[in-house]
Amino acid sequence: MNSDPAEKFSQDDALLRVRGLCKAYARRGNWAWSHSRVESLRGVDLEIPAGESLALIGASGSGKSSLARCLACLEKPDCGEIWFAGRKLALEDVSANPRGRPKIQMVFQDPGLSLNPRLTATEIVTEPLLITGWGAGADRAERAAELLKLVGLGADAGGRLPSQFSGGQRRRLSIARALAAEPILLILDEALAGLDLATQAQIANLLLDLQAERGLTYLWILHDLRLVARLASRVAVMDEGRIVETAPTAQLLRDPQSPPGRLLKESILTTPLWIS
Amino acid sequence: MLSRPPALGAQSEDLLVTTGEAGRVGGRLVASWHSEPKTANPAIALDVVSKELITLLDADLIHINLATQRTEPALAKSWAVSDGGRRYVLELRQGLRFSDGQPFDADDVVFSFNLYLDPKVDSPQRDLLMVGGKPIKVLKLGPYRVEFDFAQPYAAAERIFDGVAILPRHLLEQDYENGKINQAWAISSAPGSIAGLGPFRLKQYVPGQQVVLERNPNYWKVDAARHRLPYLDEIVFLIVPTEDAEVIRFEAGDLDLLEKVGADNYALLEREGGAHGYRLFNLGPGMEYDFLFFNLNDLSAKHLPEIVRKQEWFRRREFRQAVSLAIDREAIVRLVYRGNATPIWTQVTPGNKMWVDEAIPHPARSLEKALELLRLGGFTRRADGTLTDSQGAPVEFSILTNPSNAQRSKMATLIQRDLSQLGMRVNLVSMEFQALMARAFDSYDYEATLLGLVSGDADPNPEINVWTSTGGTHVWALAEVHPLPPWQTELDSLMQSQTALLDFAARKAAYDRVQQIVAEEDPVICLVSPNVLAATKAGLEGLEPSVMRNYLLWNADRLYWR
Amino acid sequence: MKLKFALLGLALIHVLVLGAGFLAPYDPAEQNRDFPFAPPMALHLVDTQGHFHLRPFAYAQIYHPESSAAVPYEIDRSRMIPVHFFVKLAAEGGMGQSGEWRLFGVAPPHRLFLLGTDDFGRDQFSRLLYGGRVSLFAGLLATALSLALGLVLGGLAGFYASLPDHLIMGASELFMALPWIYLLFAVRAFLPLHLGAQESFFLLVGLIGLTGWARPSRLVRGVVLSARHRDYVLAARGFGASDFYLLRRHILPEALGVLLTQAALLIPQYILAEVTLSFLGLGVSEPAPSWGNMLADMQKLYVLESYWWMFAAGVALIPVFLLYHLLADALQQSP
Amino acid sequence: MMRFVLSRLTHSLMVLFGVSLLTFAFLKLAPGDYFEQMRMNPQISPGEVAALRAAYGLDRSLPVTYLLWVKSVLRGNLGFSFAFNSPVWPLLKVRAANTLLLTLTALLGSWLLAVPWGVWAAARHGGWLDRVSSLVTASLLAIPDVLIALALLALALRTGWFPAGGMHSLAAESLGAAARWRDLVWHLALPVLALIAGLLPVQIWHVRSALLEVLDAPFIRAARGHGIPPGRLLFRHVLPVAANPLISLFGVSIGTLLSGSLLIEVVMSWPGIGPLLLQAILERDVYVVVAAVLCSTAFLVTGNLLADVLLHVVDPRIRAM
Amino acid sequence: MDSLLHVQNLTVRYGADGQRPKSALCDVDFELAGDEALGLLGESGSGKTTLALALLGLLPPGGSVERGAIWFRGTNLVAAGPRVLRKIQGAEISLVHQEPALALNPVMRVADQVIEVLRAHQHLTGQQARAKSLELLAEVGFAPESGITDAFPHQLSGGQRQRVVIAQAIACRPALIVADEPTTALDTAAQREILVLLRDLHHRMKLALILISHDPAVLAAAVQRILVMYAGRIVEDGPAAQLLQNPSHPYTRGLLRCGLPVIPGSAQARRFDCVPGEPPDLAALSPGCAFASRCPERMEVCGVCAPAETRLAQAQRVWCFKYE
Repeated sequence: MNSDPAEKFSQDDALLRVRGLCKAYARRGNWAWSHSRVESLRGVDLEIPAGESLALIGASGSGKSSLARCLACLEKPDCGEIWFAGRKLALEDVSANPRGRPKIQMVFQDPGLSLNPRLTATEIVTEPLLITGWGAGADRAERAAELLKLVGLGADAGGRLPSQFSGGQRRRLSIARALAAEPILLILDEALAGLDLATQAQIANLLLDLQAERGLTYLWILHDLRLVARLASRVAVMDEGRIVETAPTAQLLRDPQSPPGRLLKESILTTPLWIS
Repeated sequence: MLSRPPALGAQSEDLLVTTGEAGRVGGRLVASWHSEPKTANPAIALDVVSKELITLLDADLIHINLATQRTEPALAKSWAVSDGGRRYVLELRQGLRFSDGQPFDADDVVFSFNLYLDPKVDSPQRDLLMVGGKPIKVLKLGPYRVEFDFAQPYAAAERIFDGVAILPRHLLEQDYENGKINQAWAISSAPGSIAGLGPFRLKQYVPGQQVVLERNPNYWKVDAARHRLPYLDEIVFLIVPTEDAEVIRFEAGDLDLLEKVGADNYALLEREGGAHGYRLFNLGPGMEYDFLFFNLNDLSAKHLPEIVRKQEWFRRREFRQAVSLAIDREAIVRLVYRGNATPIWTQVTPGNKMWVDEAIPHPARSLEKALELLRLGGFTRRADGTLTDSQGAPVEFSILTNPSNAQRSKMATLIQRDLSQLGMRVNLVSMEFQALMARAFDSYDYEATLLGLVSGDADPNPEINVWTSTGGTHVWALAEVHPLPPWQTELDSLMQSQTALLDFAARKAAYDRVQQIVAEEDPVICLVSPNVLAATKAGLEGLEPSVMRNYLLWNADRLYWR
Repeated sequence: MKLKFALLGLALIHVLVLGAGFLAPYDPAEQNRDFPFAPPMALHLVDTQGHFHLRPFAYAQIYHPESSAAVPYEIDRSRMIPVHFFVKLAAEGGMGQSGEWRLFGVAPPHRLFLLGTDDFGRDQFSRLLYGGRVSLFAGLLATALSLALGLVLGGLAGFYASLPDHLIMGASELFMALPWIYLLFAVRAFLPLHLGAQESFFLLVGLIGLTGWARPSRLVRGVVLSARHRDYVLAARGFGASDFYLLRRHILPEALGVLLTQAALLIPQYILAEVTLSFLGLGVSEPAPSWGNMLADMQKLYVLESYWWMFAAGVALIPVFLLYHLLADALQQSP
Repeated sequence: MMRFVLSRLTHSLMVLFGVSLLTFAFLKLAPGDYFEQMRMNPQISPGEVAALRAAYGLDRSLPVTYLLWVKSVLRGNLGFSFAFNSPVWPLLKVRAANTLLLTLTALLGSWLLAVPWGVWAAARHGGWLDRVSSLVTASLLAIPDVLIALALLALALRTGWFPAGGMHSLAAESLGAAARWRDLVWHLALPVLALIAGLLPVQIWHVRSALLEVLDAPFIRAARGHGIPPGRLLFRHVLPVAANPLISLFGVSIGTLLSGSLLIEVVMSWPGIGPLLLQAILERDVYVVVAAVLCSTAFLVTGNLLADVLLHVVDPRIRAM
Repeated sequence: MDSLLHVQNLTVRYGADGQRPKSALCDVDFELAGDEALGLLGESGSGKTTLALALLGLLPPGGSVERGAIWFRGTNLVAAGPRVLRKIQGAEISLVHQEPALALNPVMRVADQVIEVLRAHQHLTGQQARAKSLELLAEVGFAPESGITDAFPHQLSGGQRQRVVIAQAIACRPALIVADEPTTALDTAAQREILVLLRDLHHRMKLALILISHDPAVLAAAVQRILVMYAGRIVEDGPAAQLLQNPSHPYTRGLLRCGLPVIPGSAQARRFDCVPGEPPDLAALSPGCAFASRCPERMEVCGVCAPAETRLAQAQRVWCFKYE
């Protein structure tokens, strides 16, 4: 990590800067005539300073996941620029050259879908190392064990399959895999959704600890504003493929300026409906 | 022979009066074919079924009686030979009419022969009508008299006329002149457009299902009681693609007769026949025989070094003789044909009563003698029993068979085992028929082949192409070998000379010598001749079963239901 | 449980046929020309007098070649043939390996035909065991070949979509439509005359296997098309994984379930395909037995009507098919 | 829809073109030709055979032959049968109709049997009835089609319940329309049964596994929770969803309509395309084979198209894609 | 209190072949009045869903009621045959599933799915059923002209699908609706809508409601009384307001600490302080209190035997040695 150029650029400059990002999907199946384009991102501008926790909120279908995928270089945006750690990402070759990829990783929404059910925990965590050609076999195994321990999975976890873990443990596994690629920016796409409160709290704690330990920058994608309040320092509200409002969390929760922001605030289950 | 019954026919109809008891008129006979007839046109018919159909629809000038295997008058009521056997003048029956009612005369005969001989028509019959490499000349001498000129004396001249169907000029001349004769008389043509002089005429063709023939009202034969033949109103041929299905349908009563049935199914019918009152016919050995031959072609033009190496063995008489001696013909008769076959050592089967040479020896199977012969031929046996040639190479070769012929495949398996007792390693290569033919006749890429041949006629003349070195059916050596072995030279001259010998005894002597050479030299190793087996329902009379095709239906005009 | 049962059963059957060289009393090619179509001989422990014998025995059969009965054999209860265990094979002809140990046998000149004989008097029991080798392994290998081809081609088509997809799927449709019989003729034409038992076995496997990739490839393609968009594939891409890595590690294993189901359906089909191939002369050539060519014998009316024991190969196939069926079922349930 | 159908049609044409080309190539590669069989006849000279080959254009090279054939196909002529000396299409037409009658009936019958059977086996999944059903289907798989056909014929012979092959009784001509129909149905019974016995095991397997998958789905549990009775559950909820793989299978089975019954037709003397094709294949009556293969491919292509359209109608999810 | 449902000592075991049996429910005992809204609170694996399925007689294969009874309007559902059950399922007790996307038939139009339920229990003509289904869909907020009635499930949003499921659930005017985590799969806006809808229906239709959730905030929004479950057992039972403000059981307390009351102005990232550890393996429960291993107030007796019910003030019950 020390030799990475990302370390060298100054703190006042944003770690990630996005300008005018747009992306449209062609929807098609077997049916040639049913081509249609769904504009998912319509010019997104965004900046994340290093070490910050930014939460991206918005109704479903507002383009959050699409933005996350473009930022994690999983998809190629149609237009716009992404600057990361002072370097402009060439959008054409995001999938080529594993070693030269930017250190942006993503933790997926549903680990049930993002962990291959046929691979053991060790295999899953080793995957990024294997792909980037990191170390020898034994080194990788050792590193995998370290990572599993880091996210709080027991010593016996390595040989188990995803289906043999609980929901919370799968989240941990997912985080361990993302960490294996030594990211600077971690995109957490609904990483806490679908968990019991207790587990949610545990995972959130884990992520907060990791951030504190390693100086990671987080881009949270969340739908529960109660979590936003606790986890993010700044919030960006997305609506219909654009970012319509960015503000410090407290300010936004107190007094959202944009209509989508207001709508989101209203939906928070604060006042018990019944007890009153 | 000439007779003029006043009761029948308006003008002078030269009808043929048959002998034998009179039958009952009427009824329908249901028979079967494995495949559909492809055409009713004798000029192009190739397949057996079409030819069988044509023998029922059409008639020839001189006919071979399949029961006696001798010729007898047909459309020609008499003939005269002159010019040392080079000129035949045939007297035709007068007043006959085709099945469509139109009259028949010498013009039809001349038309028919010219059509068959026309190189543009490409009739498969054409070769048959070439004598001494030249076409027969046909001349009309009068309305009912025709002259045929041969380029050289021809022993089997009378037999040439058998099977040459006389066509109605009035129906086909137009097509012939327009160059469309090959498209005429397809099986799907309207029945009314087809006419002949045979006992039946086409009534209906249902594709894939059946062909129905009905009585030809103008047929030119009557029985002793002056009833016009044929007796049967109709013959129906159902298309039944396999023999097993035929047997089942025969047993179910759908079919009235099985013209030819395999030994296994015959045994099945024999077992159940008593209860159903079938009439089973075991006619004894037929004209068909199975044989094994080695590749003796001159392969210098082909690149087949492996086979050339093995030809060193195949060309040794001792080798071929040893193989012949080691084959258990009795086992073939017993296991393949359930006893319904006869072992043979030369090409003429016991079914060919006129030409068979009784003096041919029937050596019993003997491994000792075979091994002795092999030793003389320079072969030795290793300690483990493997036979090796003088170079020390093990004797191993393959036999081609076609899987569609179950009997031959079985035979091959027996031979494989027989020869293994000599220390020969035999591989069986099974290949469907066309591919096998292509190897045997075009590429010569084979070592040994098991085949069957049917003589279409009892006479040796058509066999000339089999036994002379230049013949097209000289299967074991189509690419001629130089120099010819002395026995082949002798075969060539014997076959050539017998064609011109008009004296039967002299011809027989020549042909006996041919048989002897084949038995001694084993260019083809003759194995067995299966019996002709057939079955009919009880009540069908007038049958004169023949060992030649059409076994039961050759005299369909005389068959009747009791 | 189910899985174990199926695997055990299949293993047992395969061990049985692999052990043919010891379990079968005779060489499969040995002809007993004096015993064509002999019926199966029952083993007894108790004789006609009611005496119990520790050593199993069979009664001799007398062949009446002149009899017109369907099965012209008569059991001679006065002649007992005791069965011996661990015997040496007697030398016979040029093919039998003399001196081999066999599990059981009877003293020559007697013969023991547990499942009767075929038209050459060859022991059906021995042929069944030896033939199973060819058929079971041909079915297995041919299926493996088909599935491997289907996996690779279907995987490529599903993964790359667009042009490769069009090409491969077009080809698969072609393959399904083509008249195989012709290709087989053509192939035979190019082959050398001599094919040893092994070569013809691999030829058989190759031919059967090559013809069958179209269906599995289409199924694999379907699976791959959906697997391509799974999150874990996306995640691996996020680490910079190559296409090959994704296919090998994540996408193709997904198709495993489909393939196993296909295997359970294809293996029986392929074992029986040899019946057709024998018809074309492309099957296992004589005198080697296979279940396919043994069943082909049954397809003759007189055999069907008279010699029920010739169906032994068919009966042997039933448990094999059942077990494969069960195996696929069990594998389907435990993804 | 139109565009889809059009694009599929062009694709289909490509497939047909490919099939015809490859079939031709195979034919040329396979040894021997139609006139090879004449060589065994001692009465026909090799020269005569060569002349016939030339007359029928068999001496020409593959590309030339193929181009000539394509030209004649474009003029609406599918080729010429050497054996019948007549155009192929009329030969094929009549027999194809008979084959379709047979195979369509069998297809219909087998689905009518396979669906309830598969449903029944799936409903009793793991029980002993399911096992018995597996045993029956495995046994059916173990018997080659031809053997089934032959055994049925032998049975027909012993019992006299069914005719022993053929399509009509000889007396059919003289019967009234109703009796003729009855006669036809009577003759159809056995070959249809033989075909069904071959089709059934695989179909049952597919129905059963498709059903098992759906029976496990949460929406079926939900429907049960709504108190929907079992019969309605099956027909209204399970089957429509389980139909997708079955529709695809159905589409594929249309492709085998022409070729699937070949050997059974031969054994049972059904006057369909089977005996004609088998003989044409063995005799190398090239154009008959090419035409039959082409027809068969056309069926396959149509079947796939039909399945796609059906899927589109049945499954709204596909429509949305 | 007029009791509609009485669950008596219900014990359910799962024992798929070959595996160790799991006791998914153990001596669950509670009553429900005909107009009551009851919340079930607990982590996943605490037996909430098993209870819901048991109430509808829909236990998956391998699951069986070992002892106890479920009395519903005088019928013991545990002992009832399939015919009797079918009369009750969907008609008198209906279930709202967790995942509306999976609970709807993918190839059936929305209105038809509602009609299916109606026809399963009522004899209606096609037209009547259609009219009724439109009425029901209107009741859950779909105007007939919205076109949603003829849509397929995949064309709807998560919230809309859940409304359809609810329309199915109320189709036959049941006496009890069991809603199993009906909002978990939804985003916050839809979550709120559905809760409001359920509460309204409860009021308007006078039906009993059992709402299952792991989120106290969800329950607080919609129910009067809460049962807290842990490892298949009820650990606390009481009126919602009281239980949420003043939890007694250490587990309830821990759980509520994980809850996320919004504290405006305090946007600092902060660690959570709540129940540590993971829920126990139901197949290998030790004797004693199931929560003992995670309990911050564990006593020696907790590891020895299971605590019994202790009644506290105001209809609150708790199962904990602290109060014995």
